[in-house]
Amino acid sequence: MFYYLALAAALFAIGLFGVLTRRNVIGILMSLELMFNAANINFVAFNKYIATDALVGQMFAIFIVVVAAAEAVVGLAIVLLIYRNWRGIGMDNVNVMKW
Amino acid sequence: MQVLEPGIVFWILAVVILVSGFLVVTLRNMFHCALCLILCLFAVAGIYVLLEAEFLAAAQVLIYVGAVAILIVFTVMLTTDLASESLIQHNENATIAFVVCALFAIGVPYLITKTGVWMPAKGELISDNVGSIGKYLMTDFMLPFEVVSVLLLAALIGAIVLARKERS
Amino acid sequence: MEFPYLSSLIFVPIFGMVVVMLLPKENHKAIRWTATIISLIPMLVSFWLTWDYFVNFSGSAAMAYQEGPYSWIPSLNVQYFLGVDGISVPMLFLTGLLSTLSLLASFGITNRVKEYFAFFLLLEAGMMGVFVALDFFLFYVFWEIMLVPMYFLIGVWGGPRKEYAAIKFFLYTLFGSMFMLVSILILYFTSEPHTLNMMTLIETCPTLSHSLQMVCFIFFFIAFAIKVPVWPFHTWLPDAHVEAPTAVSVILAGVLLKMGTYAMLRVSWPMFPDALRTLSFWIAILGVIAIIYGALVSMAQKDLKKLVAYSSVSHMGYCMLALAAFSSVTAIAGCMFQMVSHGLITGALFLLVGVLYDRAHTREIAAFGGIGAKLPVYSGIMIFFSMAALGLPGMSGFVSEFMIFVGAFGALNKVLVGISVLGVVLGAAYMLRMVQRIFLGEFDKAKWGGLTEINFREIVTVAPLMVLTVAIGVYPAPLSNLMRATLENLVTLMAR
Amino acid sequence: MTEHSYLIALLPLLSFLIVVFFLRWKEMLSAVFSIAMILVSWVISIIVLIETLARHGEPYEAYYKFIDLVGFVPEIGILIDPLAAVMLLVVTTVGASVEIYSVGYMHGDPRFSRFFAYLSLFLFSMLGLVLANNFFMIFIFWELVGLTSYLLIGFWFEKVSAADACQKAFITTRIGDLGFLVGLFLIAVYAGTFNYGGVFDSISAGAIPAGIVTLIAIFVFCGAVGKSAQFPLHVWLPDAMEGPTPVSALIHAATMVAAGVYLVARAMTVFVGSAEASLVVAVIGLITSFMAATIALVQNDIKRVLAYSTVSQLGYMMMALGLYGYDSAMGHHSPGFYAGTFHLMTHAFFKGLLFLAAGSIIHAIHTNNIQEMGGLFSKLKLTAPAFIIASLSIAGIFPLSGFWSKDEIVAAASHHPVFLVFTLLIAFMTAFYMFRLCFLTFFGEPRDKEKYEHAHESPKTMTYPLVFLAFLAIFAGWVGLPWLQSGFASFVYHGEPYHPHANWLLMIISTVMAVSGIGLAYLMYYKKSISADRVAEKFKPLYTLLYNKYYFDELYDAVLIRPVLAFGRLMWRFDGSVIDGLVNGTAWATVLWADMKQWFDKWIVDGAVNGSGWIVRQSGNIGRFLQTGRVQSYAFFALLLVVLVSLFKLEVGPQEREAGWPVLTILLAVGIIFLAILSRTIGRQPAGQETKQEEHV
Amino acid sequence: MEFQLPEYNLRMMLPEIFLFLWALVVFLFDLLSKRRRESTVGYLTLLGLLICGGLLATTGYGRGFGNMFFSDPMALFFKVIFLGSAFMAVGSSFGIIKQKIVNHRGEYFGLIMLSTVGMMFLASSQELLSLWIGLELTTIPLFVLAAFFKDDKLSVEAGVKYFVFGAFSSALLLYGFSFLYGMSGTTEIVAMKMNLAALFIANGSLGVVPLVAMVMIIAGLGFKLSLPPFHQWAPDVYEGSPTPIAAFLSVGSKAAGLVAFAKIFVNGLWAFWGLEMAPNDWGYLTGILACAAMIYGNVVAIRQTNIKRMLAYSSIAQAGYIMIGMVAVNEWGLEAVAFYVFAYLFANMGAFAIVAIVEDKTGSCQIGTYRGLSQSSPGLAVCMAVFLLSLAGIPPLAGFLAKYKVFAAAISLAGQSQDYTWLYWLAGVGLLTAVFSLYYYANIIKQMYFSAEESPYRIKPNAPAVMVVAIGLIGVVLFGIYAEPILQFVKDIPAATGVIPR
Repeated sequence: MFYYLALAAALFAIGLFGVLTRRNVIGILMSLELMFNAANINFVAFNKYIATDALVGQMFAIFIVVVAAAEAVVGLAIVLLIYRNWRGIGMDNVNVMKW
Repeated sequence: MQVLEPGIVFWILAVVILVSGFLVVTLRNMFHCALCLILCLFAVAGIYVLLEAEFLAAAQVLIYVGAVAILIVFTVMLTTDLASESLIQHNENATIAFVVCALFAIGVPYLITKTGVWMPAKGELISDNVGSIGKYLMTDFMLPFEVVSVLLLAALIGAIVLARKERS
Repeated sequence: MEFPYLSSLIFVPIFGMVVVMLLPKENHKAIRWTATIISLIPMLVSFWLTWDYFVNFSGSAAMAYQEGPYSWIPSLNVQYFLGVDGISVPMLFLTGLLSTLSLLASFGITNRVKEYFAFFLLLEAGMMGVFVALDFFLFYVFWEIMLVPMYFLIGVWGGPRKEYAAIKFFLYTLFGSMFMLVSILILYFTSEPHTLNMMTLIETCPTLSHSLQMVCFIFFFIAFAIKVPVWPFHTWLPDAHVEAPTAVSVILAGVLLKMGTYAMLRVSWPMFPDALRTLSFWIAILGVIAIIYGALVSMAQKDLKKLVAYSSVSHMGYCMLALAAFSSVTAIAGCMFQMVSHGLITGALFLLVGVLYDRAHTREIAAFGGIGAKLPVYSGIMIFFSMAALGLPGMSGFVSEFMIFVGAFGALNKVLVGISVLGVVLGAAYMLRMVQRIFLGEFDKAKWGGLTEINFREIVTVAPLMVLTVAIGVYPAPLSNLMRATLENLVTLMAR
Repeated sequence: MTEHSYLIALLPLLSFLIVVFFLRWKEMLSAVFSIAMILVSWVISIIVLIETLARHGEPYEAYYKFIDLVGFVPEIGILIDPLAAVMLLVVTTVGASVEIYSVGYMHGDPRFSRFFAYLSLFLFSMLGLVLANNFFMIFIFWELVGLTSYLLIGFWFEKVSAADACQKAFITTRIGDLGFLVGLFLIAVYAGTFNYGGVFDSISAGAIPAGIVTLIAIFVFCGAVGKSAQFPLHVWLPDAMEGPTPVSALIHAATMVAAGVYLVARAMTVFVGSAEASLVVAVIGLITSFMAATIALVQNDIKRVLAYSTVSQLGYMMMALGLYGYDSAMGHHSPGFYAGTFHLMTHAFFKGLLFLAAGSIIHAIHTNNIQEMGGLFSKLKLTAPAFIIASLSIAGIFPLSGFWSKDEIVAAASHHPVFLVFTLLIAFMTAFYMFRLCFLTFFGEPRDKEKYEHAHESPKTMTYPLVFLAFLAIFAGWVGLPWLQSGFASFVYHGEPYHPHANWLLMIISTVMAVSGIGLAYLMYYKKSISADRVAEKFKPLYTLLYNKYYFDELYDAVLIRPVLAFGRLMWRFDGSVIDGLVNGTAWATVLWADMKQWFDKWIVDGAVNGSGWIVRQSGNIGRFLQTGRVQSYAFFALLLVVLVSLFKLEVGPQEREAGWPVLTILLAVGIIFLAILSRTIGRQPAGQETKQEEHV
Repeated sequence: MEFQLPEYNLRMMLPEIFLFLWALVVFLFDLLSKRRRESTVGYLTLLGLLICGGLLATTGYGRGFGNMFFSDPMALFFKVIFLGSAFMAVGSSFGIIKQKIVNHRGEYFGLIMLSTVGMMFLASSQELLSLWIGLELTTIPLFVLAAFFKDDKLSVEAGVKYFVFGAFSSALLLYGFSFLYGMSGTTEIVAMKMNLAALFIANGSLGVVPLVAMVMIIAGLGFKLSLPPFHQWAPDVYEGSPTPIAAFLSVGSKAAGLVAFAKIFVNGLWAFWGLEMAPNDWGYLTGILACAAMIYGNVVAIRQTNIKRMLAYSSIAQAGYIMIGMVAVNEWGLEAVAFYVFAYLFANMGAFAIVAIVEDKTGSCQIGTYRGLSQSSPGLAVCMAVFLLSLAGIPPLAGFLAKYKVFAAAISLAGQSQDYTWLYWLAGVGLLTAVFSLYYYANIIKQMYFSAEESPYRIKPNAPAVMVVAIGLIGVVLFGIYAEPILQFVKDIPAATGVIPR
């Protein structure tokens, strides 16, 4: 089980890195998907090795997949908006408001 | 807790996941990134299979790979003139962020092995994967299931509202 | 059930505020008179209360005219509980009187009249509430309610630096109130059963541990000291007083400052006798510093109103000195006298400064000279109150200062009190310098030839204060008899 | 009538109120009313005196409680004993004379009515002071007297000198009153009452420690020092001559300044209880007397000479009382008390007369400077003899009243050689400067022809009081003739009645001193056989010192007034900057903190945009670390925190958590800031990015 | 395969179902009416929310769908708050739907309703999965709503920032949840509590894995609550998004986050962070965050020139105050939180409504716009002043009572146990920063009242906006003076969620 958790942690860290560093919104979106997947791996692994009496972890993962998809849809719609407004999708541009 | 040595398949999948995941966040060409993402998600589905979550693996392939990733690819192609360009794709946080994330990646597993206190496993996992998931969806998790459908509706409407070009 | 006199003190002004708000905005005359006439009701009630208390209740220290405790917010044990005793009655009297006089003095306001009078009545309600509340929560609520109209009154109708002064006043006082709130909560949770009833807490609080008493005492002290204001917390006062319109200065000096000392007497002094014993010396030192310091700073002032403002610091220093001498009935009575008399005298001084300012449009002392020749009546009244302020016998200020000194001399370090007596001379010095530079000397006819004498309305606003100042100065026995039983009881409580 | 003696004080008060509120516009009526009231008072006080005589000096006391509290019961009441009865008569007599006199003197003044109102108020206060039966009440009237003195000195307040003088008088006497106040507190604390009888009883019974008695005595004496213009608080009295002359006569010669002496006489039991304090009184009195006499030798302003003369004479009385107290404390008999009070009475008459006469002179010639007078005797047929009679009286020439009282003071000092020498010296100087005055004023050639020509005798309202007082100046002293069986001494006394006897030797010596003083003045200023200028030239430094009144005013100005004012200003500045600064400091720091971000953003970043270099750009990045507008940075910092906390939690076990909490907070804060700065400085900086900011802001 | 269908108890979730259906009705109506009847849609929405509120009264307490749906006092109370904030947000939206949102009015209102449905589910959940899904249903429509002005760069920026943060926090939350699940083997909060307690007893320790989970969850929810350092999206998003949405975010979404927080920590983790592990770690952490929120929010708000940003920082600070109550886990704590949110609802929604009104008229959110408002529109100015004073906690307004309860909670706990004396400091920080807060609230009052010249704008607000302001005013004043019924109701909350007073 540990290996799965470690894998998930690494994947999560990679996603994190992406969210923090990507310069465009789609990149961020993709990194977020990685993070969700990392959580999913955790859930499934725990389900397999600890909470074996029910498939709650897997259920959770399925819902995460679905919701992540929904989120991705909205995110991509926003990406389109950004593209229309800024003619580009770099996050650096999206900082009109500050302090 | 006993550390179960996983098989070779796991290692292959893990390497694929990590490498492709890393590429997703580092490659400069967004289109390539999207392709790597698809690869990564496939590999995760493989992990699910290893973990005896066949239904989940199928859902992963269908929803993620089939829908989300393709959607992303489309969006990339729709929006990015920079799909093929090679701009620097990381901002100034990169160095520190890398350190931190590396720390995270090492730290969490370290923590887990070092001080993890786990409940003993409650026997074998239920074998009838697809069937029980169906049952759960109809019984215990019926309400979240319904709510998720509402959520999907909301996301749908929202996406339409946002993505639609206004006649003005 | 008896007629709720005390509630009427609070709610009649609020009712008046509503009435004023309903009047048409342009009809200044109606607004002014409505407000003034409505304020007559609490004034008369407070007068009647004073008389009735004197006749019927002054013999015992118990709370009179109690209303409640009625449950207000049962889940917080908050009660609507009013009552008065010998220390609140004079304050009510003062509040009622000064409110009406200030309203009368506000007839010169021409800008946003409606809001002004509405806020003023709200202010009056808040002040009355503080003096009659016997529930901590209620007390705190009134304490805070007052800040809001005050903030507006200074901020909208004030002088050139009104915004600064208003927010400074608001922030300072709120800062203090926060300490009070903490202390109230601590008391609430340490009392068993939990209660916010001041009377009960006065009974139970002395059993608290010494350290807890100290904490609560200091917190309360900070809250009240800012209001008084005691020396290092006083810097809001000159700004607020100087920038506020005349009538508001009167209320500030006449009533608001007294809330601090009143609250000390009502709340923190009898509740924490141990802490009081430990700290009384330091309080006395603060009082002495305030006396001397306020007087010295007054002497350096070039602005007439600022001078009067700083003189308040000095005069309230006497109160602190008296409060430090908690074991002496004389000193505490002196404190009460000083509160009343400072309210009368400084209120009148602010009114008079306002009269001069209305005509001359400056308050710079150096700009005047020899006004006495041109405005004999005004000068006479002003000199009268200057004399009262410097503690001339025959006027209330003397009686109070004398009592404070006598009491403090017996109860405190004699050298300390001896030093504070210097304040008497310094007080004479700054007041007389002011009088000399404004009223005496050569008259600049070209510059001030156009000044007009104080008019009838203005005399009416000042005359009652004059009468009372002299009355208390000549025959203080009724006032002291009014308070005696309460004060003796208080002193025994504080000496526990 | 004695039980209604409060009327003596209240009638002038009534007159004050009536004049202020009703008769202000009717000048003559207000004057007449005031005079009528004081005359009634005068009559009553005569009756009271007679009744007191009839009671053989038995005191009469009545009072009500001013305030009734535990441990503090001041009273308001009256006490009629011989001393009070005599003083009442003196005050009403001089007061009535002065009021009548003022009708002429103040004629035509725009504030004529007000003058009478003030005079009435003063008389009320003074009479109240005399009537008082306790220390508290005497203090009240004591202060009121000060107030009225203030008002009357500043009566012509348009004159800057008058305005200054009244302020000076008030504050200086208030310094003395400060001591009096402390004395009162001591009395209150140790005796528990203010009533004379009560206090004296507890002192006699030894209920108050001896040291405290001394303190009380000295502090009470402080009040007397201020009011009676004793050294070192004498500086106000000469300046007080800026007031109208009737005021000088009434207040600053006959009554108010005598209140100090009256107080000491009243509190004599206290002084008797402490030899040290009595000695202090005596010494202060002597110093004052001598110093003032020397100053009076060289002054040129007629009223100032009289003022210093007053100071000197008051010092005389003080000394007498002090010596009495000392002697009594030592167990000796002394005529001091009798002498002091007796001189108090006679002095009131002749000094009042002197001032009124001087006022008449000034009225006639419109100057105060004696160097501009001369030869006025022929012009002022009534004033001049009156003035000379008074001068003779004050010089102590037989058989005028001054002779008898002064003689008793000399007698009181006779057991103390030093005092005796100085006493006689002062007597000599008194005679000299008084006759210097007389000769320069009335005799010789007029030095200012023009003024001389216009001089004329004063109206009858002014001269009749002069005549009346001159009569008193001659005969008032006769009530104290040493041969009388029941004279003044057996009526007004402290402790045991004192029976004076004629001491011929002393009488002769003092008369010789007086006559020689007159003679010297005659030689210098009438015969001019000794040149005054030459003498002045010869003792130039001394002359200058005396002429400038020992530089007391300058000294006080430099040592007291300026420092206090400067200190006041310093405090004010302290108030504005330090205290306000401290208290506002928190608020200020808060705003500063809020500003910092903005400042960095607006200023440094703009600077960077304008191309001011790499370093500035880097600092700008440091400043922008909190709210950059970039969503990823936000997330990043949040994450940093998470990691940091996790790491921290790893390191600190459950046991140390208690201690860990503040450390954690600090670590968090430092960590966030540090990492933020690092991230921004190390991170790559894409070109062309800086220019795109703040379009919409 | 045997099916044991759970008892649905649909009656219990009637309001949610109704609201969902009503949202569909609004969508359809807008479509069918060819998007012409702009006000009607709005009124329809208001009506729906009202009816939903009415239905809420019929539900009663109980559970449905197995362990998925609980109707307890806490849920009920917060549902009222959600509905109220939605109602007031909708009411103050009439200006912008006339002017700015031309094409998607139905969607605008429908999404608000769907988001509200999400909040209501969240409030009723006792299980991590449904809780998370409720949270997602709350936020996903809000992403869209924040970016609803599609041509406005600010709005889009707000949308994207909110989206990135929302998704990011959601991922963190999930990762944390996964560990909780792994530790306890269940997702039901109560069972989780039991399992963890058993595990603790068995092993004598839980290691640090729960800490990792806890930190992750606090971070995830911290974003929702905009607690520093997770707050930084808030000012930007508030400034950019449509004003009613900002208001809805600041109250509704925040309240949702609070409910989640209360459920997970107070209800879930409190019990097993028992005496042995006291003082509880999440309490410390949250306390620190609350401190940071109060200090940072209040201080930075002082220098804002845009009123929406100022209110954003103010809401950060208010979150800090609320968290004081959350940390003080005794019989006062949760009550205080609930009442605070209740009072905050009226004051903040009212203030935002006025901001929206002014923005509709002037097109500006700069504080300078408010100069002299008291003379041109005295009513608005008075209301604004009352709201701001309530936010500052001046009696006798509801905001004061709320602050009083919060501080009372902290102080009472601090007095009870040595381990909690640090709560004194927390309360102290809160009180002091409350003084700071007055500075910027008073600044707006100053602009409105103290300036001599009159504002050039004569504002005639539309009826629904007036209604919202009136509701706010009545709520703030009424519940300041007579809050007893609410307080009585609130009293049941801690008991129902299983908090054991100590």
